[in-house]
Amino acid sequence: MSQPDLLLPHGRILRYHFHERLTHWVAAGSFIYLMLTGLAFWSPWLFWLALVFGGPQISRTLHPWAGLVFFFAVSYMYAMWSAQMYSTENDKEWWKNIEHYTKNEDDRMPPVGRYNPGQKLLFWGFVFCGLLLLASGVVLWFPEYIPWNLRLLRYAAVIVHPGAALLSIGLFMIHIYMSVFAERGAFGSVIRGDVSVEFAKRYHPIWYKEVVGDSTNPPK
Amino acid sequence: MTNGWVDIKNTDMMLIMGGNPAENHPCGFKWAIEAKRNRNAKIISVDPRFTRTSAVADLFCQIRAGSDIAFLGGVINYAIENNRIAHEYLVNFTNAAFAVNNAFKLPGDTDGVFSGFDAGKFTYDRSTWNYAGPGAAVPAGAAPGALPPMPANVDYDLTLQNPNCVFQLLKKHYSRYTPEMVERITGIPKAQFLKAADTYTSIRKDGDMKQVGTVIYAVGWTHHSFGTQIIRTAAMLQLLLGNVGRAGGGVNALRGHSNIQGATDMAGLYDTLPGYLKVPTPADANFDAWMKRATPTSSQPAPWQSWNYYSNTSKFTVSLMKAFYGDAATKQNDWAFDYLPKVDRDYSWTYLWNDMYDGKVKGMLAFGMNGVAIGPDTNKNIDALKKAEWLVVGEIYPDETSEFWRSPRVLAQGDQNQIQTTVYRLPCAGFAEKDGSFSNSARWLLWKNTAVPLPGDCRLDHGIVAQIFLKVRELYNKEGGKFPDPILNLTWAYSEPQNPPLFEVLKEMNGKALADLEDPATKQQIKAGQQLPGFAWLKDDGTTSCGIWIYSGAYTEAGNQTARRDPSDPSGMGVHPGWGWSWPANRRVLYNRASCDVAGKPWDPSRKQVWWNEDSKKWVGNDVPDFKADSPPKDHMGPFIMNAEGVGRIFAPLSAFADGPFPEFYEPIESPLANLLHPERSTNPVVTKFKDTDDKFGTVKDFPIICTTFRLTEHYHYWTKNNPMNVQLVPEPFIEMAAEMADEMGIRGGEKVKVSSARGEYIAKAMVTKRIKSMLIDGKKTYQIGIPFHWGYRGIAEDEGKTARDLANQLTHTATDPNAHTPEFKGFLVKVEKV
Amino acid sequence: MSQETMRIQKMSAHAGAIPGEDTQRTYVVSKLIDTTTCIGCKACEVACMEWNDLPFGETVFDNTYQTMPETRWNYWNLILFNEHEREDGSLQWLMRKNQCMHCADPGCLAACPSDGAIIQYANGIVDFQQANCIGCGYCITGCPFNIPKFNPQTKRVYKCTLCADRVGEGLEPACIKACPTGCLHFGSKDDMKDLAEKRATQLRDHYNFPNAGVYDPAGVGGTGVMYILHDATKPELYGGLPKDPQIPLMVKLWKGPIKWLGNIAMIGGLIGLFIHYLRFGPKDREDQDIREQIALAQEKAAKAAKEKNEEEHP
Amino acid sequence: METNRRDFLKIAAVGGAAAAVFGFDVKPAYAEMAQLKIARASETRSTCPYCAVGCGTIIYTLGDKAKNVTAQVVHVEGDPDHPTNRGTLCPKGSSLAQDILNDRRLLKPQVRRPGGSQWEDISWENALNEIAARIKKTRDDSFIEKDAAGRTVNRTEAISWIGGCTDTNEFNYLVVKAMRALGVVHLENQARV
Repeated sequence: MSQPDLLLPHGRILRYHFHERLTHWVAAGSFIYLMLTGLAFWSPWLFWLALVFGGPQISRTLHPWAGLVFFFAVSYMYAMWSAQMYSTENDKEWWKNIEHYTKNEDDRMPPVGRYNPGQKLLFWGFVFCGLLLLASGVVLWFPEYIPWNLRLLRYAAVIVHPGAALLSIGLFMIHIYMSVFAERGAFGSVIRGDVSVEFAKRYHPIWYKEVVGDSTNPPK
Repeated sequence: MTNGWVDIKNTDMMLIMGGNPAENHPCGFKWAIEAKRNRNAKIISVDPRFTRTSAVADLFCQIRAGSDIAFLGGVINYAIENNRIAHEYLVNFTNAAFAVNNAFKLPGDTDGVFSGFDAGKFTYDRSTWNYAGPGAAVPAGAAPGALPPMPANVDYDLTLQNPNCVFQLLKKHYSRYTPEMVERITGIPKAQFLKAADTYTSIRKDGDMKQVGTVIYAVGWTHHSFGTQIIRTAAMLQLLLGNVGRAGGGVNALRGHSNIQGATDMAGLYDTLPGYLKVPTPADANFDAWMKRATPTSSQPAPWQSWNYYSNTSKFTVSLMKAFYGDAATKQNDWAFDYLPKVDRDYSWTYLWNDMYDGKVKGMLAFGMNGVAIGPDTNKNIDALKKAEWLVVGEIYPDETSEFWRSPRVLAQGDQNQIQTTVYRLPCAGFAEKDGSFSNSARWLLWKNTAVPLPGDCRLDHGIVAQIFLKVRELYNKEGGKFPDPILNLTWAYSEPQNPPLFEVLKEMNGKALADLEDPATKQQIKAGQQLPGFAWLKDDGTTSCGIWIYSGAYTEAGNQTARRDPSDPSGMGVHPGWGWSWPANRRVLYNRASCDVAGKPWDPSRKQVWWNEDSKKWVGNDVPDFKADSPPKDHMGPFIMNAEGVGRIFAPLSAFADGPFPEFYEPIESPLANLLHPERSTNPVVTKFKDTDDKFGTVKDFPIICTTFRLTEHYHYWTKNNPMNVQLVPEPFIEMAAEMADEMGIRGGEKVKVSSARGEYIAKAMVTKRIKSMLIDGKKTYQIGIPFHWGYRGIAEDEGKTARDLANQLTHTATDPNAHTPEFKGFLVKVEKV
Repeated sequence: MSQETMRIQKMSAHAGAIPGEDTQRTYVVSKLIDTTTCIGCKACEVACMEWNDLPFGETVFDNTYQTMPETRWNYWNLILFNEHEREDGSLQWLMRKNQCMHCADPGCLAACPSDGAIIQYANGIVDFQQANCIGCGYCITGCPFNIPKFNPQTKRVYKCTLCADRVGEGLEPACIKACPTGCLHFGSKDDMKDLAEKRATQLRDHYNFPNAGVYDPAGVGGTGVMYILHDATKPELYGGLPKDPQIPLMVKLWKGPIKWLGNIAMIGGLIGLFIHYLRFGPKDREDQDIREQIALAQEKAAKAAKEKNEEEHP
Repeated sequence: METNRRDFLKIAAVGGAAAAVFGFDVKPAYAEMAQLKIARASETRSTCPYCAVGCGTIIYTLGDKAKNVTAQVVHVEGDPDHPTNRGTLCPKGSSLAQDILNDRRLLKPQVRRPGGSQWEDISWENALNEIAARIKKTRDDSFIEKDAAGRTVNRTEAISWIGGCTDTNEFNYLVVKAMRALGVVHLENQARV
C-alpha cells in the first residue's frame, strides 16, 4: 500500500499538507507571543518584553486571546494527528536507545514511522499543557468572577499556569532545537511541506516505506 | 437636654431608652463612648429591638413597645426598696418632703385613675392635686372650675415620714410596680430587669453621691399616648437619685432635627409664644388678666426660698409685644393684646388635619414639612388635603405632600380630576445656600454661613415668607379687610424687607433698649437702641423689646454670640463656654446649683461645675450658675428656679399635667392586653380618639402583632431618599421581625410581606433577625416588629419603581398624648402576611 | 529623584533596588479599629466614597444592614454585620469595618507582575498605581483578605489607598476623620499598638470580655490596620476575618521556589542545548555522503587490515 | 505636589529602545498620587442640617470666591474645632455634598390647578400674588373677632401653617411673627411630631 499522491518530483516527499503547516504556524506564532508576554509577567527582568509587544496592559489583554488561538490550534492538531501519535511497541525500543539518538547515532535507532516517539511526546506534552494552560488561564483571565469561597481555584491557577508554561517552554526549546538545528530539512518541511527522500529514509523509514510502498517507480 | 452632648462624657451610667442615639445621633453618641472609654461607664439599652445602640451597650433589655412607665416605675420601686436614693438631695432639692392635699388619691386606690376624674368628660378636676398648706383654697370670685393656687407656704416633713408627703405617696404608688409585675407588663424577664435596676441604681450604692447617671431618650418616649409621663417618670427617677443638674447627669432629650429645639423655642406651635410663654385665651379679658394667669406665685416651705423666675413673665411678654408691634404696642392699648389670636382649644397637629378633613381648614402653608409622610395616618392626611382649597409647599425636593393629588392612594381611587385643591410648589434654599442659626439639642445656638449660591430659580425660605407677608400686607393696605391692624402694624424694619438679613432678625430676637436703661445695682448703663446683654434687663414698661427672652444675649453689643468659635474648654468638662451661645444666658448645664450639696460644695470635687464662693459671696464656677448669683446656701433657695416651688417636682401639682401628678402605667391605645394594674382602666383615661371614617382602631384579635416605627442611621426622615449616597447604603424599605416569628409564618429574609393595621397596609421586604425575640407578655407569647419609615412615593428608589411606594404612616393612628399632643407612632397593632 | 519615589520602600515586580528603601526617616502610620465601639453607622463608608469621589453602584436589600456582600472596586470600605449569640445567650451584633489591611508584607504586592503597579510607601501605606496596573488580577489572588477589586471597564484593580493623598499632606484618612464614635484611630503604628493594648486591657478588666485582644497578624508581617476584638480568639466571627492570614502558599511557591526552579530550568535548558550542539552538531551534515564514504572506506580499510592481519597471523 | 512623578527609572535599554520605536511611553509612573482636592478650595463653616447634634461642617467650594466664579461644592467634611463633633460626621452628614449638588432639586415655582394631573410652571410674581390673594380671602372669609360668648378672639381657623425643623431660628421667628399677625392658630411644626 503506497501513497503515491505524496510523492513529488525531484525526489521530494510531501510530509505536511497545507492545513497542517498553517495550523502549526498558528500554534507557533501564538505560542511565541504567549511565551514572550508570559515571560514578561514571569520576571521583572523580562518585563521589558511586554513593552515590546505594545505595553503591559495590551499584553495582558491579548495574552488570553492568543491563548485561545493557541488552544484551538492545538485542538486542531489533536484532531489531525492524535491518531498517529499513539505509542507503538516499536517506540519502546526507541526509547531504550534514546542515548544513541541524543548522540546523533540515528543509524543505531530502530526505524520509526511518520513521528518518532520524541515527537509524539512533544505532541502529547503540548496537548496536555494546552489543556492545563487553558483551564488555569481562564481562571486567571477573569479573577474577578471567581468568588472568594472558590479562591482555591485561583491559588491552583497561579501554580498550574506557570508550571504548565514552563513545561511547554521546555518542550518548545527542544522542538526548536530539533527542528531548526538538529534535523536539517525539518524546518523546511513545515514551510514548503516536503522533505527529501533521504530525510524520510533517515528519520522516518517506516513512514517512507508506507509512502513509497511497493511502488515500482520510487522517487528519484 | 438638661445637659449637653459633650457633657455625656462625664457620666458613669447611662440608661438609654426610647432612643437609639448610636443610629440617630452618632456624632453625639461619641460622648457616651468616651464615658465608657475614660470612665468605665456602663450603658443600659432598653428597646423593643436590639439596635446599634444595644450593640455597644453593656446590658440590653427587650421591652414591649409602650410599657416604659412600668419599667421605670419598677426601677423607682427598686431604688426606694434598696435605699439607692440621694437622701440629702431628695429632701432639700425636690418636693419629696412636701405634704400633699389629703383629698388626693392614687390610682391604686381609685380604680386606675387619680382623684377628680370625670368619667363622662374624660377629664380631671385637678384641684386635689395640690400641696397642703395655708392659702391653698380657691379664692372667692374666681371663675367656675378655676384651680386653687399652690399654698404660699407648704406643709412639709423633712423626715419624709408623713404618709401624705410626696415621698411616701411616691413609694406607695410605685410599690405596685414589683419586678414580677414589670415582667408581666414589659416582657423583660424578672432577673434581667433586676440586673438593669441594680446596675442603674448602683451609682447610689451605700449612699455614695459622687457617681452620676444620665437618662438619654428620644421620640421612642414621646410617641405615646402617655409620652410626657414616661419622661416624667425618668425625671423623677433622676431626682430620686440626685442626678439632675449634675455633669454627666440630667434628663436628656435627643432631638431629631437640626433646629427642632429652636423651632420649639420659637413657638412654631399653637400653644406657646416664643420662649415658652403661655398663649392668651379668650378668658383673659385683658393683658393683666393674661399675665395674672400666666405668672406663677412661689410656693415652698416657710424657711426656704424660691426665686420663681417666671415671676418675670410680664417683662418677657411686654418685650415680646414690643418686638412684634413696636410703637403700636403701648401701655394704653394693653401692649396690643388684641392683636394676638386667642386660643382655647386644641389646634395641635392631629386636630389641624382633622379640621381640614372636616372642611374647616381651607388653606395650608407647608414649609420644609412633609405632612402627608409624617402622618400619623397618612391616608387621612391625603383625604384631608383633597378638601383644602389651596396648599403652598416650600421644599427643596419633590415631596409626598405637594404631590398628594397623584399619590398611589388617589391614583387607585381614580378621583384625581375631582380634587379641587390648588397646589403651589415653591423651590426653597438648601442649608448651604443660607445663613442663620440653629439651636441644637443641647440648646447651643450656632451660626452657619452661606457656602453656595441658590440654584435655578430658588429663593430663600425666609424671603418667600417675607414676600408673601408683604404682599398680603399690601392687599390689606389697598383693600382693607377684617381686622387689618396686626398685619399693618407688625414690625418689619429690616434693611431688605423682601429678604430680611437673618442677623438683623437675630438682633431683634435678642432685644434692645428702647430707652436709656440703668441697672440700679451695678450702675451699668445701656443707651436706647443698644442691644441688650441678657434677659435680666427686660422691663414690662415698654422700654425694652425682645423677640424671645430666652435668646436674649445671643446678639449683644459685642456682636453675634452664636458665631463665636473659641473651642477651648478650661475645665475639661465639655463646657466650651466660648463656642456659640447657649440659652439661657450661655448656661450649658441646667439646674447646675444642684451639683452642690446644701452647703454649696460640689457633690463630686473632681467634677466641679459651680460652687458657692464664701469670699466673694457669690456662686461661681466653670459654667454660668443657673441660680441667683448672690443667694447664700444658708438661705436655702431651691435650685430649680423655673419652678414656683424652687425644687424639683417629684409630685407635679395642679395643672402641670392633664393625666396625673405621678405617672401611671397605661396601655397604648392599641394594645394586646388589658392593663394588668387595672384592666377596667386600661388606657390613658384622658385620651380621646377621633371618630372619622379614616380613624379606625384595631384589636388584638385581628391585629396580634405589636409594631413600632423607627429611623435608620443611614437615612434622614423623608429627605435622604433623594440622596444617591444614602440610597446606596439602604436601598429599600424593610420590616424587621423575629426569626422565630418568620419561621412560624414561613417567611424568609428578603421576601415581601404585607403589614396591615386598621388604617392601612404597608408592603416591604422582610428582615429576619435574631435581634428581635418573642416575648412573654403576662405569660402569653407576643411578637413585635419594627418598620423604618424613610420611604414614600417620591424618591430615587421610588421613582425607579423599586419600592411599593408605601408610607409607614399609613399604619399609624391619630390618638395623641394629652400633654404634648404628640401622636402615638410607637406601639400599635398590626397583622403580618406573606405577599 | 522626587520626594515621592524616595518614599517608596517596596515596589511590585521591580528589577533592581527600590529607590526609596531606607532613604528617609519616617514612621509607619496605622489605623486602629475598635470593633467594640463600632456602631456600624457607615460614616466611614460614605466618607470614603466622598473623599475619593467614587461613583455610586446598585445595591439590593439582602436581609442585612450590610451595604453589600463585599467591597467593590468602587466601594473600598465596607462594614460587615454579624449576629452572634454568646454562650450566656446574650446577643452580640458584631460590626467590622473591612478595607485594605495595608500589610507590612503585602500579598498583593508579592503577586503583582507589573513594575510599580503596587507600591508600599515608607509610611507603610500600600497603594495601587493604576497607571501601571495591567489588570492581571494577581493581586486579588495574593491578598488573604479579599480586598483588591477589578473594574471590568478600565481593566484596573482598585482598593483603599489609606487616603495616601491626605496622609501625604499631613491629614488623617477620610474614614478616620468621619468616625462618629471614635472607634477609628489613626497615628503611628507604635502609638496605635499602645492604644490598642490599653483598650484591650480595659475590656478584659472592666467589661465582660476576657478574651479581648488586638488583631495584628504576624503572618503578613503585621498590618497597617489593626483591630481590637471582643474575642481575639475568634476573629472569624467578624465576617470571616482570617485567624492567621498568610500570603497564599501557592502564591509563595509560585513567586519563590517555582520561579527559581523555572529560571534555572530555562537557562539550564538553553545552555544544555547549546552545549549539545557544540558536541554533536546537527544530525545530518551536508557532508553526510562523504562521511558515509569515509566510514565505509574506514570500514573497508579496517576490514582489509583485519584480513591482512589474519593473513599475517593466521 | 505634581501629578506625575515619572522622573525615575530608565527602563532596560533594549525594551526601552524597542518600545520607543513603536511610540510607547515605557516609563512606569511611580507614586502617582491624587492631588489633595481641597488644597485651594474655599472653606465655609456651616452646621449639618440633619439631626440636633448640630455638627459643625466645613463646606469646600470651587474657586476662591472671586467674582467670576460660581461656587460649587467640592467636598464636605466635619469641622475639627467644633466641640460636639470634633470633625466627625455620620453617614448622612458625610453625604451632604450630594445634598448640596443634587439633580432632584426643585428649581422653579410650579402650580397644580384644580382637577389637574400635572404640574404647570408659574412665575414667582404670579405665584406670590395668587398665594397672597388666597390668604387674604380665606382670612377675611373665616376671621372670628369674637367667640360665641362674645369674647375677643381675633383668629382664623381656616389657614394653617406647618413648618419643618431644619430651618433657622430666624426663619421660624419671622414665621411665628407673620402667622400670629394674620391670626393663624393652626400653627404647627415638626417639633410636635
